Amino acid sequence: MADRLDAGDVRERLLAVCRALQAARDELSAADREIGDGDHGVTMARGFAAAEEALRAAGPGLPGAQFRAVGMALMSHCGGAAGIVFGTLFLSMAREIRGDAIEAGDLCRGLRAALEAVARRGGAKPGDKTMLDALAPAAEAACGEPRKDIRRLLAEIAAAAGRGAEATREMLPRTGKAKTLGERALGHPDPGALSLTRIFEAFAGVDAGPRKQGASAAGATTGDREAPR
Amino acid sequence: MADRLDAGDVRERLLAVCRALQAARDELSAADREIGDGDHGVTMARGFAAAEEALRAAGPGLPGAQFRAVGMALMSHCGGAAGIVFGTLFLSMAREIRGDAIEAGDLCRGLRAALEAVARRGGAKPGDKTMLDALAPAAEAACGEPRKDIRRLLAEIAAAAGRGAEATREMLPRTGKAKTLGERALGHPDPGALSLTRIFEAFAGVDAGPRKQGASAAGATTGDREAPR
Amino acid sequence: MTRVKKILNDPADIVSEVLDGIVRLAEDDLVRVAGARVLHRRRIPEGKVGLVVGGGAGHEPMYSAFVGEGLADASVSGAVFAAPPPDQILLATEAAHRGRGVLYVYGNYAGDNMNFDVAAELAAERGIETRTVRVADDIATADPAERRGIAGAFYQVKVAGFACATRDGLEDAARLVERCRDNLRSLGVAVRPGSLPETGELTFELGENEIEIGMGVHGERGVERRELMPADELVEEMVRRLLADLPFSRGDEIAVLIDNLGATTWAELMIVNRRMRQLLDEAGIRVRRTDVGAWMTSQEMAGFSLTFLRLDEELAAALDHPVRAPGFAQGGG
Amino acid sequence: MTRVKKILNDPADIVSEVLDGIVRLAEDDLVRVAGARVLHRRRIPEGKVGLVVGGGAGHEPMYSAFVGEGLADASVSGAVFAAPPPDQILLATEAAHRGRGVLYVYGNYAGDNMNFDVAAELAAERGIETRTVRVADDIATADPAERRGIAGAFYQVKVAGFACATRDGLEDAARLVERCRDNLRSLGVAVRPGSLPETGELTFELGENEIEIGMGVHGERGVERRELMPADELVEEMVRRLLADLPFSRGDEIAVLIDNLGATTWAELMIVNRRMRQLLDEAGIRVRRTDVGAWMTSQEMAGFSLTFLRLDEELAAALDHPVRAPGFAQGGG
Ligand SMILES: Nc1ncnc2c1ncn2[C@@H]1O[C@H](COP(=O)(O)OP(=O)(O)O)[C@@H](O)[C@H]1O
Ligand SMILES: Nc1ncnc2c1ncn2[C@@H]1O[C@H](COP(=O)(O)OP(=O)(O)O)[C@@H](O)[C@H]1O
Ligand SMILES: [Mg+2]
Ligand SMILES: [Mg+2]
Ligand SMILES: [Mg+2]
Ligand SMILES: [Mg+2]
Repeated sequence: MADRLDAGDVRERLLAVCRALQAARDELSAADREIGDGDHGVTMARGFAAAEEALRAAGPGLPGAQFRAVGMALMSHCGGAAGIVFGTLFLSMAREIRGDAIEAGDLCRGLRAALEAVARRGGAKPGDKTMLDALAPAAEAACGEPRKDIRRLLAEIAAAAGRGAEATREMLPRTGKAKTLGERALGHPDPGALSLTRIFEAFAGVDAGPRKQGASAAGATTGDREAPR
Repeated sequence: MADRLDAGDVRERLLAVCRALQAARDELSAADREIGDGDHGVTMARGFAAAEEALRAAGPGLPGAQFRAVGMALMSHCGGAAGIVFGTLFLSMAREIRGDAIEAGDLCRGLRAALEAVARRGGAKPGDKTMLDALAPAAEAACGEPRKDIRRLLAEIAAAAGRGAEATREMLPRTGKAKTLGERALGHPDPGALSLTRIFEAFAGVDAGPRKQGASAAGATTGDREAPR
Repeated sequence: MTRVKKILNDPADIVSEVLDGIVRLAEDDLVRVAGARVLHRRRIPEGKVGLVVGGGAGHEPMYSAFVGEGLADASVSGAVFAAPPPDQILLATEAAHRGRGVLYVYGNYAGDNMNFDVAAELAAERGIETRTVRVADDIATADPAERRGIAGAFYQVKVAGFACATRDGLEDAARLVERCRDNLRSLGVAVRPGSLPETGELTFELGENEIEIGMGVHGERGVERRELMPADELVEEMVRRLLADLPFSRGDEIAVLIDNLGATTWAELMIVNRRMRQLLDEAGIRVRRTDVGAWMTSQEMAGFSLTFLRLDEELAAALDHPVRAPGFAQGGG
Repeated sequence: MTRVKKILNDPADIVSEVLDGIVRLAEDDLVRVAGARVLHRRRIPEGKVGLVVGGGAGHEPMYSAFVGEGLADASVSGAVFAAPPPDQILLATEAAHRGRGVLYVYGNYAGDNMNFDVAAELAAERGIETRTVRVADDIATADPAERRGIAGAFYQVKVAGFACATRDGLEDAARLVERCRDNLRSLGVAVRPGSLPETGELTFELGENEIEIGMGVHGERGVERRELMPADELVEEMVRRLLADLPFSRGDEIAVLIDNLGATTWAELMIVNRRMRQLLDEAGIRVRRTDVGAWMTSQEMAGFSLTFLRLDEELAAALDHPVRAPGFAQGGG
């Protein structure tokens, strides 16, 4: 039972996130075509390709610095709503991850800070059908029972995000490009909430892969994975 | 054996021409789509609708006046190359049809005058893949053996025009909207030559009807028709 | 799905090549910041209030080509349909700043708002004061705070260009632009979809006989999907909604923009103009000027939008003020 | 065949409604001859050489919307893609005549030529002298006498407007316009077809991956059907053909028109402009002005044409002369 992720482990997990979000391009764009402007997958793939490059260019480093590198790359290269939202997510977490490894407490503080920062930046609240609806339950999961095995915690965070994403199907949009849709948006999940789920899944080492949209929540099981080192 | 068409007969035949060219709209436009700009049928239908109206508005009258009425209507309402070409055709014939009935000699003089006038106006010659290639053999047929039954003569004129139209398939365009086409125009008949064939067929009382383009020449048989009065 | 055929090189280079092409239309006036998606005027008078406009690419000539004398001092472009990131906006801000602060004018979308807001914070850290007046003219949503910015940007950028060229202070300039925003209403209709140039895929689907009223310029759905109807009926519906919204009333003087979303013929827009003017006559509303063109496009989407701007003397003067920019044609073409 | 969806009323009324719509863009300046497809300026100075332009409808804003100060005195429109009949041309001629004769400028097509020639004879019978300078800029045919008039009309009408406004006599005006015609070369390319608005049918068909170089503005076939190629390669091919044709040579100064046939995005035209300017730089040819827009359209055909006009001092001055007409926008929009 490991209670921390060291710098090398974090690096591998972040690289896995970068690859997963590039692989999810078509799934995410298709979701955005339903209730947005159809570019979310392209935007995320662009940003995470830049993040992957930044991680590789920077080489090994402290976990917080790695999160910062990803956040800066997303901020500068995604564009769109997603760039700020996901850039802010990683940068907020980076500020809370101070040591040479990530512990459960870092995840709790980091995700809470991210939740607050994204909500402040974009003016949306949970329930508005955005990625906040996946982020809020994820933060809650991270701050639940303390002293848990951290890999199991990561999987639970991913599962919580997935359930949150699934729940956005039933929400009416109140912000972003879906807002004129009103009831026509019912039944479709929020693309950013899906993205966040894919991020947590890949970070947890849950093999998500491209899947049917409807399966996203159910697919986020708690399966552990050995960290590559 | 009738050797003249009286005014009433001419009127019915001209009305039949007006109806036939409106009915041929799609056939003629399809032909123009192959080597021109696709509007020949619309243009002719518009002109002959106006001609029909003019004939009805004018009521019975001398044959020459009726030809003039058709020619003026085409001139003013077709537009395009066809308006001048077919307007000139009817106006030239009108000038040669002077009495209270049409005789073979009128047809010969009228078609020759038309051939000359159209060639002068448009600068094209037989062989350039225009309606002149149907008009020239029609004029020749009209001026052949004298003292023939005039209805048989009309059928022969129509048949000659049809053969001429068919022959335009093998010609290279040298004028009009087909001229850049060069060899790509081979195999397609000239739309105006088809129109002229339909005009003569309807005037002769040959039931042409809409038919496959390839059948146009062969279809122009010599079947006589009793004039309606 | 059939790819929509276009005249492109590597799709990854679209935005960059378009910016280079724009610069070559007006080399004496325009410069591109090397490696960035930022264009700016070569000569910006010292002490002038700066104007930065921008947003996602794909709506050309809006916004990138609206830089020039009497218009924006700098523009910043994102990728197709994606707001530009903050560091790019900051570059444009620095290029436009001449000591009196910088006004931001762009469409009210969550993505643009957040990116420009971050840029504004970064600018403030560098001592550059900014103000923001978002275009929010699309009446397809009921709540004005949530309204998207569509073709009305044409007028709002024009007014902002005038305000920043003639007013002494940022606040003063922003106030006139806010008046423009508050008196600006637009509504669009889509008849056929456009496509994402990177992939060639259609941005939405419409049935053979369907149109969508209120369709957004990124292909976001509108207020209502309807059966194709005669032009006159469609115009009646659109004008009715527009007039009721502000509301515009008898005696008002307005400027009218008929914006081509991309592939609609100019002839259709004239058929629209004919009926629209009959209706405005009946409503007792005077049209001071009409601008017809494809300014805020959505790739080759077919459809158009109508924009009404209620004028006062100052706004009218702002619209008449001459400008010179590669994407902004005076007159009706 | 799927009907192309459009914003129309009764298709039979298209041309008439479009003309009414144009008049409403410029009511102070424009009048329509009741019941006719003729527009003319409200005030034409006595003693001015008259200018009449026209042709088939369907290419809007060309020609009907090119009436105004500094441009045509009257326009005459046929049905879609069909030359106007002589009696309509005569009405336009009479409307434009102010005692000094009338210049005809229109595209070189058999139909237009014959109709305008008949009109000229009718005008002569009424004591109105006319001269004709046909637009014949399309290099898709080898023989210059047989060349079609395409987007170059934009410049030729502009030069004619200047000539008729500033020259004392018809002959003198015509000579300058002839110089424009002789130095004007265009070449188009089609990527997707347009449709006949009356029927909704496509004007031609192209394979999924095909383009046609030299396509005419009525959908007449061009010089060559080719596979879709990168924009840069296409522009190289077109510029090569254009430069070789006049030929244009090192040191020449030209005006360049990039005309949108209808549904091509402005962004694509910028990608074209970028490569075109690189090639002209290499060839040592100076570009004095670039006009980008959808002026000579072919319904919603996608594609564009490039027009090069070799300038001398007088032609350059003619292009710079200000004009005011609903379809003619100065600048790049
Ligand atoms: N105000 C906001 N707060 C939080 N998330 C937001 C907000 N606006 C948009 N988003 C997220 O961004 C996603 C859309 O991203 P993307 O499609 O890349 O950007 P855009 O909407 O600019 O095209 C949405 O699905 C939503 O989750
Ligand atoms: N110079 C000419 N002389 C004789 N006939 C001509 C000439 N030019 C065109 N035509 C005829 O006109 C027909 C085309 O008519 P139409 O399609 O109505 O006009 P447009 O070519 O203006 O679209 C051609 O098929 C041809 O027979
Ligand atoms: Mg999106
Ligand atoms: Mg034709
Ligand atoms: Mg977007
Ligand atoms: Mg035609």
